[in-house]
Amino acid sequence: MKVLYYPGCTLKTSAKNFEDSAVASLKVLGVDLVELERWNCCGTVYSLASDDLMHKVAPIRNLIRVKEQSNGDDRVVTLCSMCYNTLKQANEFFKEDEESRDKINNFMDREIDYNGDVEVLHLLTLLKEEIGFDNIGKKVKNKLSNLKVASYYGCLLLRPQNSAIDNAENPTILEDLFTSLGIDTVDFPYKNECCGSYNTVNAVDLVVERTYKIINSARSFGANIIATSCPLCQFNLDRRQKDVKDKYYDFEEMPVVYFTQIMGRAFNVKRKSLGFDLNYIDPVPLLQENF
Amino acid sequence: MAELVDKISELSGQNLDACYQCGKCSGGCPSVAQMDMLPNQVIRLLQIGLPELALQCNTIWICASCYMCTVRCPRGIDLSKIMEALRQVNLRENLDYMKIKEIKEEDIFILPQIALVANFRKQTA
Amino acid sequence: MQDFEPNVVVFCCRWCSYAAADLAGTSRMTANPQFVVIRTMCSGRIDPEFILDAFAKGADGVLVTGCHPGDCHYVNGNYKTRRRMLLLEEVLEQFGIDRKRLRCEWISASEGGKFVKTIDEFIGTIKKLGPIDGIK
Amino acid sequence: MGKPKFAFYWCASCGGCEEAVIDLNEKILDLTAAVDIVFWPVALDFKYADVRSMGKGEIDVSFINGAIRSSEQREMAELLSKKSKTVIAFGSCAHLGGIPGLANFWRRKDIFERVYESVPTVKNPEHILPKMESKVDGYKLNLPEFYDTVSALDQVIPVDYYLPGCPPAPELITDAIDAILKNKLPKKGSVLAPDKALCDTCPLADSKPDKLSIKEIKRPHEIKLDPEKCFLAQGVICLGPVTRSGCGECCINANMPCRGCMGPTKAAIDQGAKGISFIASILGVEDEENTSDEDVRDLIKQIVDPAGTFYRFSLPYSLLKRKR
Amino acid sequence: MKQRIGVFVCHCGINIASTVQIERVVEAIKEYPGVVHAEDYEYMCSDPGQGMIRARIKEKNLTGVVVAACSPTLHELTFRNVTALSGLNPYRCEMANIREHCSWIHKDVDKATKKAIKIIKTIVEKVKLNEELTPLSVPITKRALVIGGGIAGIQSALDIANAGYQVILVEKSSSIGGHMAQLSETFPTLDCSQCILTPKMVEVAQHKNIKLYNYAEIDDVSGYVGNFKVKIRLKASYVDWSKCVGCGLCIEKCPTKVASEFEQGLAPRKAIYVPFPQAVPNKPVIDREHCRYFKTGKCRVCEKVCDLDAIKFDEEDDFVEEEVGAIVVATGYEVYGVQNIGEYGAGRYKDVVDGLQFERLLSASGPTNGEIRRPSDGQIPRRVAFVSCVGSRDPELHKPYCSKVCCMYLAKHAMLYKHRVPDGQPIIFYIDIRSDGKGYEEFVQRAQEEDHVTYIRGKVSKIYEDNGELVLLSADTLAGMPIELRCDLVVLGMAICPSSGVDELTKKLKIQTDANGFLTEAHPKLRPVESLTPGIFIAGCAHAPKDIPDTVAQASAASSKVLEMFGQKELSHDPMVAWVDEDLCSGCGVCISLCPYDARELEIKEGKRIATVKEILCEGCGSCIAGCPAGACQQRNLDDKQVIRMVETVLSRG
Repeated sequence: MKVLYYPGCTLKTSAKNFEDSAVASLKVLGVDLVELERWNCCGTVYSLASDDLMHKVAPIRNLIRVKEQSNGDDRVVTLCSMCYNTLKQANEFFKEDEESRDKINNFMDREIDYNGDVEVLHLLTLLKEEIGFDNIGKKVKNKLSNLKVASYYGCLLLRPQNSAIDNAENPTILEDLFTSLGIDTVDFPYKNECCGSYNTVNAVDLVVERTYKIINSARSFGANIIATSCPLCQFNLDRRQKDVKDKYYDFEEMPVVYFTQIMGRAFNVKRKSLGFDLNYIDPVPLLQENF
Repeated sequence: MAELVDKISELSGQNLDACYQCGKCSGGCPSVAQMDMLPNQVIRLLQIGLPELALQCNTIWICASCYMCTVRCPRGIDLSKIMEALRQVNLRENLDYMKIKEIKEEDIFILPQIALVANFRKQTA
Repeated sequence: MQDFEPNVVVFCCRWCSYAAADLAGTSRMTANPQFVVIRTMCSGRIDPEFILDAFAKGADGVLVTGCHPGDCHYVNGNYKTRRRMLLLEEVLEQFGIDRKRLRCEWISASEGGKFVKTIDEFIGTIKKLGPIDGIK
Repeated sequence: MGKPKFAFYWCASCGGCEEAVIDLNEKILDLTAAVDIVFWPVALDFKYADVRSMGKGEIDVSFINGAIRSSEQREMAELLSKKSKTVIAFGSCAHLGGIPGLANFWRRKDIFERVYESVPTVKNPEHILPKMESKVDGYKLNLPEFYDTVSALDQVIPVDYYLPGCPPAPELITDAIDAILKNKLPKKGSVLAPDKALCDTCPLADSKPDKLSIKEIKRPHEIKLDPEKCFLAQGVICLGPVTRSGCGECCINANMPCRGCMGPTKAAIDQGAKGISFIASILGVEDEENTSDEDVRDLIKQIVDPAGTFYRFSLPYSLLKRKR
Repeated sequence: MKQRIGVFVCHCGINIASTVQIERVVEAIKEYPGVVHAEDYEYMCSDPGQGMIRARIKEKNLTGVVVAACSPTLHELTFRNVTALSGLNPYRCEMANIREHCSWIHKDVDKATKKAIKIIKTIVEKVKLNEELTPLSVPITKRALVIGGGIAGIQSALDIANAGYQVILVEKSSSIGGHMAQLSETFPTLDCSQCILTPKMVEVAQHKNIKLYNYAEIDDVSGYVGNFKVKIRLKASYVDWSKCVGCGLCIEKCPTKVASEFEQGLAPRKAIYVPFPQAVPNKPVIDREHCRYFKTGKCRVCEKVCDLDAIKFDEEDDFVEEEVGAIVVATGYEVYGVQNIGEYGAGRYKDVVDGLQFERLLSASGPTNGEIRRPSDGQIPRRVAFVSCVGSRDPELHKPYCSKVCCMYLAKHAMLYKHRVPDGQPIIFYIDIRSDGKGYEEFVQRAQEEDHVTYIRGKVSKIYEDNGELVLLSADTLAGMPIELRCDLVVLGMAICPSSGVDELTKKLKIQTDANGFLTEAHPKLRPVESLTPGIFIAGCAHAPKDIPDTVAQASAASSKVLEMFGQKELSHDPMVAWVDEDLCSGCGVCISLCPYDARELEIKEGKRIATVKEILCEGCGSCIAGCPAGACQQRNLDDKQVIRMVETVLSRG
């Protein structure tokens, strides 16, 4: 199966390991991620002001690229939660607000008219609904019995309602994936709470507090590793642990990885593709050293 | 100040009077500890016609649009949009909240693009 | 077309949609005024003849409203209406009358808002379609 | 007073109505004995000029069959109207528009386009279409105007009585002539046939179930029709309930359902609308609460060409009269 | 007949007059063909207004009256009575609705005025063709059916029975008593719920005029006001109650335990059981779903221990039919499920309970004998949080309405908890305190002042379990501070919803429900205990959330409505029924298949099939009329001609 794929900026740089591990794991599942040609920035955060149509141009332009390249299979898969959310919300807005849609279409007069008919998918939805977790389970080569994974969803996979991939309060899609991979999971109350997001740029202390709380909560419920699907969550929960440690002397670190890295490891994908060197807290010891 | 409140209501597309001040937004806000005013109080200020006070609090900048309040609000108010509207009113006056110089030097090289772009989009004019 | 003020006939069942229209009034909602309600005991009273007659006499649209499926005050009158209107729609299409000019909607006594929304939407649709041709 | 003067004229129709007069068999001799036929182009050599030269009201009764489709027919109808004391719309086409009236589902240009250009057996590279005026070898030739819309007779001239049927049954014709001769015609505007619908006299009426319900709609050629059983009960659309009786039930007796040629009953305004209403009323949708609009539509789609079915004989006479 | 119609235009104070230019309307209508008089007045429904109509009918010799005012639903009867007083047939009077359908729903004065004129003309056209009618009279069966054996049904049944009429009481569970039987003590008097309820339950069981069908459901309802036929399903109990003396041995020996509904899942019951010790009647039933014999084919212990041979495994559902003249629907409520509240754990946490579960923890006959012990480990909770408005007042995600009783019972819960655990700390999270009953506000004040219940104004945003405690994330909106509270037990004041199954029942009864599934009353103020269907009345929480005093009051009100009906000799039936022009009917029989009431029949008259109308059965829906292929069937005062004239008037320009 081939499916169009929108990477976004961070997956080409500091979250290269997310992209690489996803591409390699999906190959095992017979899925070929075809990168969208001429993609541009998704807009990073969805613009919420009602008169701000300008910032909807970027995500919509990407969806127009999808239309052009799709050969009829009008859908696009994203990995990064933020890209997913921005593209999805822009698309939902386009479906509903006819007037603004006309305005934006008129503004982009060199582009084909777009009416919101591309389906924006997150990789997890594709795995669940098209590949099937049962089939994913069949590809497992490594039993990762050391892991007690706490799934961290953050915000943008679950909210707002029109772009949620799972129940906003009690999501289970990541846990279901890990269970199908034969990995133990732990439930913890902070799995759907914000990590502090972009405040990490100028309000580091806020993020430090969030990270401290989230990691400690996961640990108190028995986790030894955290899995996520957002490069910003990953950065805040992983890299900011250094700052947490500076503030709280008794804090114990915990590795934070992309769910695709765990999946890749379970499929016994080559270590190079999993890019653990980009993770700040080294997860390799937990993921069984010898590979 | 009624005009300013109207503008915020229009920019956010939300009916501010629908809020019955239950405080569920504030109770669940992950970042509430860092805020100098509870989210429901921000709305209260708008309801009673004191938008200029709402524009001055740090709450509107701390809010990172995680939508927790949005999905829980019993009255269906999208607080994320109200916070955005308040930010926009400030930003359109060219008042940046984020000062680039304040980024820690050690962070400049490690911060992911996504953090920087998102932050600039939300907190700079 | 700006000035086109459609002439719309609305048939209401006295138990549900007529009461919904009352409720819309009681709740001081606002609806487009280009319609008049004709009250029947049940949507099942509405003879396709009435609708064709309305179109023949220049109605730009006809809205038939009744109780929600399963909620008919007369057990199953609305199902008969549904069958009649769906067949009538096919015939209208053959007569070159856009099937959107006939709309069937289930509105309960509690749905004042839905009544207004339906009216406004329907009149909006009719405005887009323009006036129905007179009989030559 | 001399013998009453009768005229017969043929507008847009198949000619069956003329045959129906001939079908009076030996009674036609009584007719010719009782009346003077002053105009009957199909049987006797009269010219239009003969009619034009008559005085106002000189004809006692004109029997006009056929719908009005051309300017010539209109002209003749108007002429006869002027010259006659009484006008009888004779047969379905004059009464309701009839089969020719089905042309009202198209426009004149579509009909010409179809007949003179797109029919597979036609070759017309120069796109020659009928014109009202043309020149051949220097001579000007005129054709009547082919109207965009077919009309029933009373939409063109005042009509005093209607003799329905395709063609009218001999009994109805003789009854009508009797009434004329005995001066016992009912009040003007009447249809000279019974007021009740066909079910009243239908030979299959006894076989009708207590509650009619059609679960699957069939066309007559799709099943072997049981000649002893109500056609509706067999799932075949029969327009008997919406159609005036008096036809002699010939179709039913020939094992075919009623198609509606006698037109609507007295209290019904639009035969097609009544047809729609009653067929939809007896559609047997099971478990209707859990049936979606789409499912109902699927059942309804089994009715092939519903407008044509319900307005087979009465389109110009119907409320909407023609396609927009 | 030459029509002389009088049109009376009401200002309704400013309700009509502020949007519709009355003078213009009167001028326009005066000129309309058939209208001989048009006049306006501020309040047409007032005494002087009515007097004016009466006077004009006589003065002007009117043959028809159109009152252009509010909705006919409100005042049609009023003005028809006025018309009748002047000697004109009341069915020659119609209302033109220019308030709800015009002045209230439109803002543009010019357009509203034009529309009002059009509406009035439309109704004038209708009146022109209205016949003089006389209501039909219908006999009454003077027995009542009460559906639901909670406090509302019990009260209603007793009132009617005490007045000397027979009552059929149908209860779906095996005992009457309803939710009230589960309650510990009741606000604001703190009297014991069972002490006040059980005597009434016994009275029902022993009343000579009450026939109780417990463990039974309504299977089908047909007929009409005064003459309903009700088919009742008696569910198989697998116990022959005529033999059983209620010794309880079978229950004791039954090996199967399942969660007790009466104890809200906090204690087990057996597969053969009576729901609670004071049940009326006190006879057991076998829960087929859980019974070991029904599941595996082996066991039959109950049968073996029963000396009276009362166990009947082969019993099947039975049906009885009853004829009644009136029906009271008192089907009560159920509690909105905690599983619907994702942010409070969606039912995963044992120590997050709902209000009814806490009632059982408080109840002296409950699973803890009235000691407050939390379900997870049986510990006495030292700090208990009570959360109000859970699922209520939440139009976005749950129920938009206020459930009315939660404020009061949570105050009671907190108070009773404090009485049982004096060093415990009760905390109530609330948004607003609603205590608008007699003695209610005083009760809440007592909870605060004397029992020191802490009230925190703020809605809890999230609850999660951590290390054996529950963590509540909330805010104190008065202090302006976020709160993270750890406690041992959480009691949720869940929304109250209509009982499940009411949907099906309302379809059988042909009565309406509102958007939330509560039964709709005929008029919110003036006819609050009647449904829109004549002869069917409503009582208790099936209508809306209410407390015990309100429920009992409404139940008695419903009974008095039933008694009002039973006090009459016969009922009158709307004469706007179908009729047949026999000269046109061909006997095709299409109408027969269309009538939902079997009011249409084919008869042979003079050798011809003719479709006839049984007028008493005809409800006037008109679907046979629309379906009549020949136009032979018409409706009195709404025939085809009238509708077509009305449509024409609506469509006339200008």
